[in-house]
Amino acid sequence: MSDRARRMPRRHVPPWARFVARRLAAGLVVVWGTLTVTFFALHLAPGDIVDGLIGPGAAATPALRDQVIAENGLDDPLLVQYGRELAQLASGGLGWSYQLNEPIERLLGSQLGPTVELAVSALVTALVLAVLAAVLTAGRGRAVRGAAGLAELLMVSMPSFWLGIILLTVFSYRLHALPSIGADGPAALVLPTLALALPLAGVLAQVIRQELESADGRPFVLTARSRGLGATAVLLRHTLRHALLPLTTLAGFVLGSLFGGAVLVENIFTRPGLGRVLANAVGSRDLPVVSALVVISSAAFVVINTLVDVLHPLIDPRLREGGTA
Amino acid sequence: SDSSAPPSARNGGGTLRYGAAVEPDSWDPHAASTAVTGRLLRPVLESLVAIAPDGTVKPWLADSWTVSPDGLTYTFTLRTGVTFSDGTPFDAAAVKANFDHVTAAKTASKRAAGLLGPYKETEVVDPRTVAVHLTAPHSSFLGSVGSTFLGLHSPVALRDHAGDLSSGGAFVVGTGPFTFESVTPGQQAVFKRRTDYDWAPPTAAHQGRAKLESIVVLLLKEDASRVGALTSGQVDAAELIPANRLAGLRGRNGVQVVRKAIPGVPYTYYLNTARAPFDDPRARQAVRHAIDFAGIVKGIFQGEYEQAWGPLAPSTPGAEPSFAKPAWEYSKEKAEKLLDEAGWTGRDAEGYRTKDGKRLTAEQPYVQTFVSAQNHTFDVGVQDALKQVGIELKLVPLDSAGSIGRTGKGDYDVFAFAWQGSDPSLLGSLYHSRSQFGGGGANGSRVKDAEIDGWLDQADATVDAAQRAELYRKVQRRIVEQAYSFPAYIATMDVARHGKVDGLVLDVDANTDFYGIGVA
Amino acid sequence: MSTVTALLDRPAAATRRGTLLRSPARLAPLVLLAAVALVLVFPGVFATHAPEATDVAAALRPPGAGHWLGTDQLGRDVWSRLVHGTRLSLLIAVGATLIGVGGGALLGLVAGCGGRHVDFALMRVVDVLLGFPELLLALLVVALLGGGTVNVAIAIGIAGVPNYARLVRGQARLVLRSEYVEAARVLGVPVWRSVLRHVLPNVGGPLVVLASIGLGSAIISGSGLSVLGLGPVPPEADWGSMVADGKDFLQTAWWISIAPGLAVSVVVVCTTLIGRSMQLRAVR
Amino acid sequence: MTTTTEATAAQATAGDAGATVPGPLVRVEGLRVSFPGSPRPAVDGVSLAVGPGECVALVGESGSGKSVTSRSLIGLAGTRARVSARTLEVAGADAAGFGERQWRAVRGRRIAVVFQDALTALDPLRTVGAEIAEAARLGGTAGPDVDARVVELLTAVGVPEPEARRTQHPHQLSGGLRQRALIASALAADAPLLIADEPTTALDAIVQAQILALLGRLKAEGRGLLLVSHDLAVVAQLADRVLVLRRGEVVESGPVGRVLSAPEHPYTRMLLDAVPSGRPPARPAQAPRKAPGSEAPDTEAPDTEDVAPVLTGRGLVKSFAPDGPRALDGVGFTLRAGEALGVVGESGSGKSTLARVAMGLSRPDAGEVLLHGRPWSALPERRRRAERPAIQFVQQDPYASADPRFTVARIIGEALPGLRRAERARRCAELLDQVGLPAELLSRRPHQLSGGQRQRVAIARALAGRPQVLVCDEPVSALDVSVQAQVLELLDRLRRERGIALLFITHDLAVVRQVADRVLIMRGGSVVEEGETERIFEAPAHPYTRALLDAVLRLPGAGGARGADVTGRDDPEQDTEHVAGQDGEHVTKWET
Ligand SMILES: Nc1ncnc2c1ncn2[C@@H]1O[C@H](COP(=O)(O)OP(=O)(O)OP(=O)(O)O)[C@@H](O)[C@H]1O
Ligand SMILES: Nc1ncnc2c1ncn2[C@@H]1O[C@H](COP(=O)(O)OP(=O)(O)OP(=O)(O)O)[C@@H](O)[C@H]1O
Ligand SMILES: [Mg+2]
Ligand SMILES: [Mg+2]
Repeated sequence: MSDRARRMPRRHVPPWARFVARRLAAGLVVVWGTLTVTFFALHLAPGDIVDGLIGPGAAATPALRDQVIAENGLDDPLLVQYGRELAQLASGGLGWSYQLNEPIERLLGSQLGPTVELAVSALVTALVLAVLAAVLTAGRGRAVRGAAGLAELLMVSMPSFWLGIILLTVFSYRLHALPSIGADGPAALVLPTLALALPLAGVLAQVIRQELESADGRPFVLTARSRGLGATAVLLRHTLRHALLPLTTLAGFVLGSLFGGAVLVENIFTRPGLGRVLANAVGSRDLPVVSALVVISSAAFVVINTLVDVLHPLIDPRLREGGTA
Repeated sequence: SDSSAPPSARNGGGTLRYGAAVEPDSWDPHAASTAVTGRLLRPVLESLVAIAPDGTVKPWLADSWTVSPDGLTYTFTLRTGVTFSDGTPFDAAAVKANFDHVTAAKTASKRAAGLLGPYKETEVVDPRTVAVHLTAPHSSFLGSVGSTFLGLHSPVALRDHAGDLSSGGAFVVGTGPFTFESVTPGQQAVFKRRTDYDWAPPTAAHQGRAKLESIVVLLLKEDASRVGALTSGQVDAAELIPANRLAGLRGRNGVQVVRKAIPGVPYTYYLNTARAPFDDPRARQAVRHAIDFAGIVKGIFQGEYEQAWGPLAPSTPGAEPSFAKPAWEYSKEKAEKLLDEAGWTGRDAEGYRTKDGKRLTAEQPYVQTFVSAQNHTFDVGVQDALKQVGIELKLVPLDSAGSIGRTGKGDYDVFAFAWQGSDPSLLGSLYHSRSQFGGGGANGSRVKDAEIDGWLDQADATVDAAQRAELYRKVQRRIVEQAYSFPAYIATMDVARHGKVDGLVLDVDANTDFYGIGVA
Repeated sequence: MSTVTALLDRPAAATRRGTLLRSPARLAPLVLLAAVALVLVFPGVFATHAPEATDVAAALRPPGAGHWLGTDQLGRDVWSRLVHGTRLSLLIAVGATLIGVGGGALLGLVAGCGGRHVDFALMRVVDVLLGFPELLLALLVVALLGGGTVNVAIAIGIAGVPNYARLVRGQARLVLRSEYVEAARVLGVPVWRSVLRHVLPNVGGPLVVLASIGLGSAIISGSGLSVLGLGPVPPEADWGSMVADGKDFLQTAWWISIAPGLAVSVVVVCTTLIGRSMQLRAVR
Repeated sequence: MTTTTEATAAQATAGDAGATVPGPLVRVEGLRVSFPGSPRPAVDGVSLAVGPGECVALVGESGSGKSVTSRSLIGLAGTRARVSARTLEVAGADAAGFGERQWRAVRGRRIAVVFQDALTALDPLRTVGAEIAEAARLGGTAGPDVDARVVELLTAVGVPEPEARRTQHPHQLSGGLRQRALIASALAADAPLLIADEPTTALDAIVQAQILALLGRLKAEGRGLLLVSHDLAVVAQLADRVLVLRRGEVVESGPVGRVLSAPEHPYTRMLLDAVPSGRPPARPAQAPRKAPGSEAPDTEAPDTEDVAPVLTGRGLVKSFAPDGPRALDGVGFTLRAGEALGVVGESGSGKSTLARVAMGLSRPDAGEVLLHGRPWSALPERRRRAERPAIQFVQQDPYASADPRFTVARIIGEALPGLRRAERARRCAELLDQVGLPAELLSRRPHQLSGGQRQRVAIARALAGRPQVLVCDEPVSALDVSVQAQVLELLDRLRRERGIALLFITHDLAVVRQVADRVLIMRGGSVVEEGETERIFEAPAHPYTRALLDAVLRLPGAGGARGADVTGRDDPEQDTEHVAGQDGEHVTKWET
């Protein structure tokens, strides 16, 4: 049916551009949806937001409570508060943290960079490791592949905070080879990157391996081998590309686990980062901060997923003809 | 001998890298709720008075002061020649600006305003004289004024950046020996020496500018990270070393541990006296007898910490001295007997005691993010100990909002927390019938004891130190006698340092005093 | 006979050589999982101590005769806690994975096989879910359903839904274009049945990998949530919270958290191996 | 087992055994290949040798082990295959102990292969140009020359518009184009030995002739050729020696002339007898013969005269890119009950596209298809479903049309809904038997079948639901003549007994002449000629039709039943040209 649609003359907008535009527009709706659910979730959770904001350890007087309530407009009807939140974000500003009493731009400004830095380096490392594991073991004997597979599985099943502590103990405390703390310089990035990347690499490598194994008997692989391609070459030129499809579909999962893992890893390695901010903000129901983070994270997912959907037809030409008809 | 060396040699410089265990929720002590804000900002923000290790009050930015006979007015004569690091001179107006900021609604102070007590207003008598008026006597006022929670910001900063103070860094300007250079949340805070500083309090080990050129405080919340950073030499000193790592650290060459018992209220179990089952003193006493505190303390803290007996840690000025020794005994038999007497004689299928068919159950809400792992483990130990005498202790995990909601309503049987502080007036916030949760206090046992109320009120009103101390001791004895609450253990602040760090001492609050530290 | 045996294709040779060796390798994960299941059903038979019984005099004993896996800081027997923790751990792991895979597969299949508009709308819903930090999602679920292990499993499961959904939908779109699904269409096989017969098994490969990994990460996520007070409530413990509790003792008493950590690994490794060999059996 | 030293030595020999090797390019004695789970070996004691400039052909029954034999020669018999041989020499080296590395040195460079599954043998994610370039690079072509080489190869195998085609992906190519691309990639490395497994199954007669001419030239240049084909005419044209296989064993071998003209083994004789005569079949009188379209009803078949068309196409247009070329450009057709409509034509002319549109699998850009006079192509899929079982399809690519995870039993069983388990198993076995397959295949998966077996499974599946209309896209292209005859006989019987209507796409003119009542000749997306089969074969009107008929190969030999002349026209000159045309260029020209 889309063959027909494609035939319709359109103004000179390339179809992919139209697709991206449509997706980003839908992305706005997605971000709004996420925000809305967040807002009501935090308000519905048992306990009073005010108490969360004031925190324990404070000698909360009724006056202080009233103060915080009035200050943040928490006595307004929920919908009014919701509208205010939306208006705030629509105006482009992220707002003011209830709990930390500082502008959210400042709060996040110093934290976004390190998180992105960590996430990107972990992602790249994970990908490289996963592909490397597949390439180095392709066509090897069962023992080698089995051992590699087992190692990947172990990586996968290890909590990243554990891995972090083990890495720290070995490389930082015992060997003094790498710093355990801070976010300055590439050296400080190595261990946290590994702690995040290894479990992820395990997952990716597993998916690649699975794809490779099921591709093994396909006729086109036979053809490639009949040309004299070795296992590695078949992998790099043919099967890896087939594995790319499920791999890129995992982008969202990857992003999520990078975010989630970052909370713990940032803690252990004493890196600044969004993970920490989020954990604090959720813990204390600091709604403006949570909202800002949710907007950032869901925007990130929208962009990533749009990218993946643009990539898919590039990877697999069979997906280029639209529709299922 | 130290102070006799020429200043240039003494103040050679160097940078201290310090591993802190907690990250402040706010860098404005006037607004903050956590003690750590004060702990880390002491080098920047100074107070009118200084508290000596024995609890006595010494002059600092105030040369002298007088208290009106009715206890309602404190008049301070300020030191001259003091400037804030932004160049603003320190004067009476600056003091007024600070106290007004603490009490301003917009600040939403979580702790400092409470310390000021029945504050009425500040009056600038002349540039060197400032009078603080209270609406009621408040004997702990001077002690409070000495804490960093009431440390003094530059009035210019208060005027121009009131909304930014919480972010820390260069917004926070004080008169202290260090300036606050920068902060990276989740990572570190950097302080730089002020070269023209010359007004250290008499409690300080030396005078003049600080020995350190700069301090880098690394915010290492994970115990393992903090200890690891120390052993691998990435920090020169680290605080709050967990008990289970102390033995290992002591054995290392070059590492030394500086230790001081943390003053204030130890980790304490408060039994809700306002409802069954713990409205019955026999039930409370039974619980106290049933728990092998000594054993649990030894197990969890590997013999590093000791059992506590009194409502205030022995190192707190004003703590009842007799509670340095055992005040009750661990005896399951006694516990069982008391419970039998209280009528909990039945047993159900799971072995818990019952009365009139109702199980002897107690609920303890807790917020896991605010309870340290050790304290949580302690709770679990207590849970099992109580089970052995037939009491079911249910640990109820809540988030902070949920827990505050429940404690505010009194919907719990047991609640446990610690409170750091160096003045016996803490007892007022914990046991006065006025100080209920949600009402500005933390009366965890929901005690309504006329005798205690009376003593506390008297103590607050009196200006005579000896009489005040005796009143607080009475309160403490009464609490133990009634078994309203019972403390678990005496925590210590253990700061480990490498050999090149010298002059590291802990102040009256068991906080590191950065001013005296030098790095070789 | 002077027949020279020529092994012309190496993998074939490997297969033949490995036949004997491989059967036990195939068997091992099954046996291990069966053992775990036994422990789950009859913890009392395997445990040597009561799981919550403290014995402070015996705190932090290393593994040895009296305590096979040592004791923790309250002197509780790690082995017995591990044994009794099996039920909760697997409840969280299996429950969350079932919810995640089930919900995800359903959403993904409907999106992948439905029309363009259905696909677009569903995938945006998935995007919304995806945008949530897991933590927040867990809070929401707990807010709506109350705390407890089951709800934690639900929360973790829901957090997994979008990932599985996207994966399934991507594969489904590919398989739906294949000629064999077309052939099924020609036979008059309804789309949903085609989906069940052709798409689902073909999507299975990556899904099995992810799901078996999901089993372990659910336990681990659970441990993360229990740090926030959302997990099992003491004295109950699952492996995840044991790992979390023991992490401060990794340097001084490694056995407290290594043992449950290994248990997680064993389950993940076994289920993955089984899942994969099932997968491969279907194509070889 | 091989020791390392042996392996290295073997590799060294394989590596530099170039043109200097005087002996055979490949020599195998007593080859035995078996698969676990099969009672009989797939190949049992086959011996053969191919020298430079020589063409050896493997012919024989479908499933007789031809493909497995040829795959074994490059060490790709399959992961679970057990291969043994008394002697195995490749490029002068003893390949008995070859490991993967040594085989790699052989593959592509010393021996190139065109696999039988041409339609699935190219990587679906890469352009055909990239695939050919990859092979060319492995053959030593480097840098900027590669692109030129790709175009040159595509041109050589007769792909029109090679510049445009090389940027396309396999799924955008017609079956014949894919096959030619695959051949091009096998030629790219200039290997001295080429194994071609059914290289022309998807090609029309003209293109086939072109490919055969190309192969003939290669042979003349001194390359060795191992040809696997069920088409005896092709074998006759190219091969020097021929081996006849049956159930994994060589039943007869010898020079091609001798074997084809004076077969000794009864099986060979049977095979030759089964070659379609190319003459009009003696149809039973009651077979419904329709005059096309609106013409007067055929008086000979009064029982069907008022039969309304079951499937009608009108003005069908289809293109795959907004402004791209039209794969269908105004095609119409009418199919009545009991009728067989043959569709022949140039490879890439839109035959498969027409079939897919007719099946309602692809929506036409214009025009419509009616089933029983009611809308069909315009219906939403949901409403078509109920009628689906009545109109069945045999896809051109039997490999791709079967779920790789399914066993044969499930593949066929899918077409038998609602049956009890035992009943279904019985029906499956029965259907397999109808297409000449043993029931033991029921538990196999597609990749464990031979090419012809897969094709028959697809046919069995299409027949399972007792359809009234059967659209077949090259249904017998992979079948040897005897099996092909059996299948065609089956279709004819169904047509007679059940009145099934057949839309039969094929490039094999002999087959179409045997099967079809009427024929559509397609070229470039349009029908260039349409008419009754006999009329078209006797008196082709369009020049393309004439060219097509002229290009048809036929078995040489001593007339009679065996001497097949598909064209039905006596043209001795043509005959000689074909027989002699082994190494001469065979170019057929026509005007449009
Ligand atoms: N991987 C496999 N597993 C089991 N049996 C197989 C496998 N591959 C091929 N066979 C069987 O081996 C026999 C020979 O197959 P082969 O493909 O060589 O036949 P063929 O002569 O090429 O037939 P066709 O002309 O139909 O292509 C067949 O019976 C086939 O079913
Ligand atoms: N999905 C597609 N995208 C683009 N072009 C296509 C697609 N499918 C077919 N074509 C083109 O349409 C034309 C007709 O293809 P079709 O498969 O119908 O040919 P055919 O007559 O069946 O040829 P053959 O005998 O070789 O199988 C060819 O040029 C082919 O390249
Ligand atoms: Mg074959
Ligand atoms: Mg075709």
